[in-house]
Amino acid sequence: MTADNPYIPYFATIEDSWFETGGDRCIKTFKVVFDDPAVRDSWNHKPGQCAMIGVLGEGESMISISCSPTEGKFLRFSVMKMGKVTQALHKLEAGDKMTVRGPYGNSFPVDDWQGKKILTIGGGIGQAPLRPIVEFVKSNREKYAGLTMIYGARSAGDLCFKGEFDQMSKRDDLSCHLTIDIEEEGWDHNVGFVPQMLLDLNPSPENTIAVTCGPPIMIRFVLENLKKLGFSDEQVYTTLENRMKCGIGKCGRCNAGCMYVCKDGPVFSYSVLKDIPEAFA
Amino acid sequence: MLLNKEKWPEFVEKLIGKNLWAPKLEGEAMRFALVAEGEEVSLEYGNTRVPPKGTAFPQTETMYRFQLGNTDMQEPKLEEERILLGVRPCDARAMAIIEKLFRWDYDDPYFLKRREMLTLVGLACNDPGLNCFCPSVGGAPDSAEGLDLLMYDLGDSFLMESVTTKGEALLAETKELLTDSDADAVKTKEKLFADAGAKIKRTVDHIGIPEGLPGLWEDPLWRRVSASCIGCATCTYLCPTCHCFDIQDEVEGFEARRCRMWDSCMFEEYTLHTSGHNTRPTRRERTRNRINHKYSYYVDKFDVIACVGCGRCINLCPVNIDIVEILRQVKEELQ
Amino acid sequence: MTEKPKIGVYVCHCGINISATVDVETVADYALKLPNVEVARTYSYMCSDPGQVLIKKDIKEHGLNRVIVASCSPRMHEPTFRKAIQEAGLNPYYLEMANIREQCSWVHQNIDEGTAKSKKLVAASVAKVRLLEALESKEVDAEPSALVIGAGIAGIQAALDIADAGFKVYLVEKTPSVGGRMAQLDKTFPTLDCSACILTPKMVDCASHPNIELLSYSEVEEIGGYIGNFEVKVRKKARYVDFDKCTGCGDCATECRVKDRFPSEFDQGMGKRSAIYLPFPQAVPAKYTIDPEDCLFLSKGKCGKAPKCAEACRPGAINFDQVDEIVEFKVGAVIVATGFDPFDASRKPEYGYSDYPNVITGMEMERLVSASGPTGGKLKIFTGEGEIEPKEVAFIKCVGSRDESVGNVYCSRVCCMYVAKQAHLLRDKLPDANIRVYYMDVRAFGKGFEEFYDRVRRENVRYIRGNPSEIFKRGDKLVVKVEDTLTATPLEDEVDLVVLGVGLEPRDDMRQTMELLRLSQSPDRFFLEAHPKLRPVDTATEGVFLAGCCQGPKDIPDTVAQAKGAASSAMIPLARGKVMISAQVATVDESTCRGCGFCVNICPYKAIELVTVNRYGHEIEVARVNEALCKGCGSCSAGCLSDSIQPKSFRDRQILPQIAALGVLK
Amino acid sequence: MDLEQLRKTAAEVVARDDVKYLIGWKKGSYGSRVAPAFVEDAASVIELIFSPSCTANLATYLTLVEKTPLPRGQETDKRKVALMAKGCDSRAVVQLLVEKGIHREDVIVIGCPCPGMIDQSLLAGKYGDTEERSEVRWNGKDFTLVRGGDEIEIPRNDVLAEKCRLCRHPNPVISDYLIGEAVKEWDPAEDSGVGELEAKDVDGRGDYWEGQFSRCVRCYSCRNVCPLCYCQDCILDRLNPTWINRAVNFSENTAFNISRAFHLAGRCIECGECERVCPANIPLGKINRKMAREVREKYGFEPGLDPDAEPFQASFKPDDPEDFIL
Amino acid sequence: MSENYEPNIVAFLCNWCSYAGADLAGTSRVQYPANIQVIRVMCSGRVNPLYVMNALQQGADGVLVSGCHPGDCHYMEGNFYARRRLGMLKDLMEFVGVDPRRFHMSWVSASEGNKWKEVVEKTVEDAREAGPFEGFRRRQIDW
Repeated sequence: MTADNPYIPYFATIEDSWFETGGDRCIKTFKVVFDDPAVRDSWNHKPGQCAMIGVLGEGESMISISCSPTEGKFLRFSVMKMGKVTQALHKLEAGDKMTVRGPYGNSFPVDDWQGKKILTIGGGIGQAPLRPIVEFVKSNREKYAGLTMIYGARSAGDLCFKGEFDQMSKRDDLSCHLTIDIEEEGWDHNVGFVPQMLLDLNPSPENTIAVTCGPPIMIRFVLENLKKLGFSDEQVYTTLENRMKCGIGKCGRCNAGCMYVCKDGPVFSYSVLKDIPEAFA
Repeated sequence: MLLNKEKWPEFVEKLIGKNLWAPKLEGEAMRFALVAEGEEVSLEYGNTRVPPKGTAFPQTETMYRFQLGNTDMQEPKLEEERILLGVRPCDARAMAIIEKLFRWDYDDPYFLKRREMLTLVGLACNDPGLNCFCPSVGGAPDSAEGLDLLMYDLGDSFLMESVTTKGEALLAETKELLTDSDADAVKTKEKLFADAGAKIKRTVDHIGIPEGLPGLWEDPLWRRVSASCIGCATCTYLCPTCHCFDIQDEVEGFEARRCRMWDSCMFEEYTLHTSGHNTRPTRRERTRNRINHKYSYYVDKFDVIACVGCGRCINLCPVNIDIVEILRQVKEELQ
Repeated sequence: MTEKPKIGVYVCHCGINISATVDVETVADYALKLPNVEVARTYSYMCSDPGQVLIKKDIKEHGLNRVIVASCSPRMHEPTFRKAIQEAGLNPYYLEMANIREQCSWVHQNIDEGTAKSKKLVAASVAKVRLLEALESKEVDAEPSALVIGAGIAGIQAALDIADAGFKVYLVEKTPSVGGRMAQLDKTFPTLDCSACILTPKMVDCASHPNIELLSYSEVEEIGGYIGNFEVKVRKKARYVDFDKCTGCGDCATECRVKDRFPSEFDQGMGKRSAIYLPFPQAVPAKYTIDPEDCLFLSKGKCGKAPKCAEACRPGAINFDQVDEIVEFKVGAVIVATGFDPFDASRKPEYGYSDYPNVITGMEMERLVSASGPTGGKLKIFTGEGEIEPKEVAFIKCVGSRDESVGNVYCSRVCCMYVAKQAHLLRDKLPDANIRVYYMDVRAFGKGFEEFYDRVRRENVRYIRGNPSEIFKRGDKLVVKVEDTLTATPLEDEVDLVVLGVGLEPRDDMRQTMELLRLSQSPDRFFLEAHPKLRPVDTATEGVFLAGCCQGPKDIPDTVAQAKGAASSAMIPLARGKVMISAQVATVDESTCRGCGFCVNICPYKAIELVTVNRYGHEIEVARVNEALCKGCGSCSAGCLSDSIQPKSFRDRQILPQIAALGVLK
Repeated sequence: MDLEQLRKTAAEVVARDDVKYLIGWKKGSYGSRVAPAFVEDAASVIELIFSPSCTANLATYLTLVEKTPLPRGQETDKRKVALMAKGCDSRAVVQLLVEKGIHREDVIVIGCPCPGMIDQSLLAGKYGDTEERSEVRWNGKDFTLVRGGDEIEIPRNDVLAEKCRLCRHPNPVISDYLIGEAVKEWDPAEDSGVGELEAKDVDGRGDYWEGQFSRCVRCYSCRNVCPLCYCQDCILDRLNPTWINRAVNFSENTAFNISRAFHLAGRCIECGECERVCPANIPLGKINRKMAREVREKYGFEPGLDPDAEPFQASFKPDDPEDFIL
Repeated sequence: MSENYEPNIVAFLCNWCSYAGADLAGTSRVQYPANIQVIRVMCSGRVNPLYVMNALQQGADGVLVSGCHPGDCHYMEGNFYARRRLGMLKDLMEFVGVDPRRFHMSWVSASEGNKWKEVVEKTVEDAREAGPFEGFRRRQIDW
């Protein structure tokens, strides 16, 4: 991504990579560092932003940056194995290079949220875009009134960042709640769907911002339930994901109504989103 | 300035050395192509089937080349300056309209560089086509928007009016073939092109449409107008304002390139997510998006309708899906 | 979980077989630069134990997950290397071989060309191996029974061995009796024991063995299925004699209206039989058969007032209404023991076999000297003028063998010895006769052969080195025109009897068997074994084995040995009760299949069917593969317009990169 | 054509409970164009027409039904679809039956014997085009163009579509209802287009097709309009494996067109739709007709006539020609 | 056509007959041109005719497909399908201007090592006469 050509990516080297989950659509997390020190220094993303990452010869894919800038001079991406590009990404290991351009899109207004309680509600791979908020709030804990996380997946094996949750659950300045869809052996957290767990926890909407991301069906029920709990549209945020190619508002496909997800999004307040046709298509 | 038609061959001849592209008959198809011989240039073309947008936004272009396992990337040398002769006003307007998108926040280097190197010499339409409706969407048979130089066919001669400095320069270079224009010529021109405008029968009343369209989201009209759609890209590929593209990597041995090529919102895969989820799963949603994009979203973002009324999508739709007719129904529903 | 492909490339010198015309080091250096190649090595013999250890060690130390061996044909050592990488913990299908020996170093002399080609072949293998998938072989039950086709000595022996091991055997014989060619022989070389004496007990055994179902006068019509599960259809031809009622008394044959009118097949046409006949006295089963072409009643519809055989048969076994019967059964393995045909001597017209009755073949000689033969063992020769006892006898060897003019380049292996044996037998019967043998070479290679040949020569049998060019008649004598090549003397040798030492040829009906079992022929037109040295009884079709002369000319001990070998190989799946079915079968991508059924039509094994599935609430038809029936040929795939059916390991997405590598890399 | 009978039959058909809709033709938006009509109720049958402008092959819509995920519990609409079908259209139906693209019980064929259709571009080229609605009619031997009160007689061969000049089956080969009487078949003209190309040498043909395929914009209208291109997921769109690149240039365009022509060999029923819809004027019909002729003459097979035929590409004869084999 | 032009041939051989025949040629040390590179498939029926087009597009100057003689197919019918499909393809390719000398099909059995040599020589010679394939080769366009 040079000054005069936004389509040309930077190279970044994978410092570490690991599998978060298994199965056909497994999720692999990459920790990458830009090769060019100048890029490393100038790169500045905000929680919620995305980057186009890719493998030369295979293509690029828009992936949310799953770390907070407060964590250090590296980037993290959690990638689910789906199509041609993500399959190629999954074949990379520490020492291999990937291409990165960005950061793209808007971000969560974490500065505006100062002094508020933050509630994240994630499902499956949807926790990846929420993780930067969690990390950002953790590193600026004093500026926020609270941090509650609800996170669920189909089974224990499908939960991302499991180790981090285990660590966090030991802290008393935040609370995290894990759930899986179906009972399984050795699981000592909640069993049930995320939207139900949200109702059960019954968080107060008072001075709270709720951020959700996950499969479309989960988001739909979470939004309904947040409403039931008394959250106003302005208190609810989510991020969208559509098919993208350019990442910079040119190629045309990612629009939901008149909103280009790559530029106007991916973060939307529900107060905006509810009027966008196609947003929940 | 005036160019007597007797001097036309000389005029063309003069431009040939400067990388001249003009409508040319290839097989049975009239299209913009590099001119090698003066007589190849046709003026009897109504309009080309494929618009000249490809001169700034080629159907396929290499973004950069690289070798597998190597971090060097070579950007292609973009083509040299060229002159497009005989561009219709609608197509020139379209260039100006899509330029807004290619400048939106991020400058698109490929489009902008190519565009910069083009000199567009327009030819006003004396005899608009069957399905032309440019006046309805802000154009005219003699609109100069987006052009560098506009020629008016006055019968025996062309009246040449420069629009930009590029156009002026071109006139200066050919000035020995030109004579000064006079009041008569201007009068003839005005009369001719008022007549030309009057010949256009098809109209779109777009008032209220940009604001109204999103409200018709679930209207049954979308199913109705898309029922016969076969999902091809004729309407979009031949549209001078359609600008969507796909990016693909192509590999041969160890050599590879990343390139982009036109894409169409009428294709099923256009919005098909690898998960199998499709935000616009049927032709109904895709047709709705096409109309909305042109007549609402683009207006919302760039304050101009992304349709220049060239009529190509009507002329060439295999199943007679007619945007004027669709917009008439939209209007009807809105009222 | 997809891993990063880590490829090891192993280039074999094969002694100097490869390295003489391929610069193997250059190939390995080149391979190392290809994407995902972690290790590239050369070794003198990759297939050797240390070679395999090298690969296994690298798999462990370098974490390799794909292996390419650039060496000989995969038809040779693919199983070897599959097994090797499996032992190192890799899936055996993560192997690709580049054939740089049979299809490179051995066929190109220029080292630059050989090296360049090897590089490309390795690059194509790299392109493919990265995309190979792990496959799991499946086991299915094997039917604990075998089919043996042909009941000559090979078939009989194989059947007895398998039956003795406790498995059911279906022994199918085309002619009315078991015994085959061996039953026609008189004495056997070099021991001179009587052929009938040693064979007859085995014939009886195989008919009475509780585990053997003998289907004589029967032909295999169809064989479907696969190893462990062959489905066999056999036609039992109508004998027109009730099998159970016939006592074998022979009254019918004696009474037959066309008694002793037809040349006896068993006696090489020198003896005669009736329309209802027993091929030879010791025939097993000892049941009579009516030849429908010879029988007046069956061919003309009328035999006097009534067929006399039926009248003569006291048990009432004659049944003219009998029809062919189809028997179906399943077996786990098949042994082909269809034997040979003696060379047709009329194809060498210069020897006058068709013209002179006193030019006979070795097979005819066997019948002539046999005590049970048409002459009762007496040497009577019809010369045209009458019956004589020959005084001057010439044997000619290599008739129809080692002879390009008749298309048989091979040596028939038995003629040298049977000619020697017959010369010996003649000497016994005609102590005063002059006997000579015309030969090109004498090949007495077997146990006791050379000794026997010595003995015969000492018995005043002259061996003359020369290949006769012509035989013609002069007066009442036959003239053998020949050049004695040892003395360079042209001879015109006048004799009473010429015995042609005809060779062995593939059976004229072997095409049928080939099509039945998908067998191939070697250049000599006999059945092709899977490997000439290491798998001499196996065929390319798994579960099908060869025994006896159908695979190539052999004498009786070799035939019996091979029959025993085939039997023990065939018993492996029967004894295990399970067989592995190939993992390289076709698989359907149901999300793209359009259910047109082209593949169903194409599949020769009926392994594909259309099934209805639910796709997002819609009932749609898609193809589905029965993996046990699929043989992985891939014809379905090339005929699939949506590319939805793909043979594993040979998928389009694995082959197209190979094409690209071969095309693009110069 | 008896429009009364057509509309009466159509009304009867769409009134049935087991019929989803009828696909036919209605007047188009300008000139003498017609457009596909999807008639769901008896009241709408009045818009149905059948005229020499009904050149398109509506059978393509039989397989264009979009199968988007159904909400749980909702069942597929299993009602039949009725289709107005000319000779060529009916052959597409038959070929679809052979290939199980549709099932016989799911379709009602309203056979429309076809006296020959016009080529709109020939008509526009020779007689001008107009925005006003106009109409072309059969007048027994030739055509009549009715425009603004004028009636213009047009010699049949001036505007007859190429596929109709070469047509061998103008009457429906399959139908549940037949509208009017079967037309008298005419002798198909010689395919001079294919013949001219065959007369060239191989390089000449290469040059010719290079000129044509270079213009292809890969809009896929040829594929999408083809009644026999009905794969859910065309192999030419796929990325893994990539048969052809998405790039639009002579190489990929040629590969695209060869692939398509090959897939249609022995399946193409010569309705000429690919050529009609091509915005780049590529004479695709020439390739398909050439292949159809090879299949007919060398292999003795003509697709789309017998619903019980074995599909050409999924069968063989032991004596198929093999003169090309070394 | 350049003087040093060496055609690049891609060949698809069935495992049971032609590949074995080519192996036999090797075992018999029969010499033939090195221009041919073999891709082994289980049956000639596996050869998707579009492979031929793909090979030409990707840099081959000639393509050969070889299988068992009719009636000898290890899979009973695969070569019959191959024959029909590739016969059609050959007609099509010729019609769109691909020199017929660039594509051959042959029947070579496991015992025909010498025939394999002849087939290779013919294929290479024909491709040599036809010259480097320029037609719709991918690399020629836009690269």
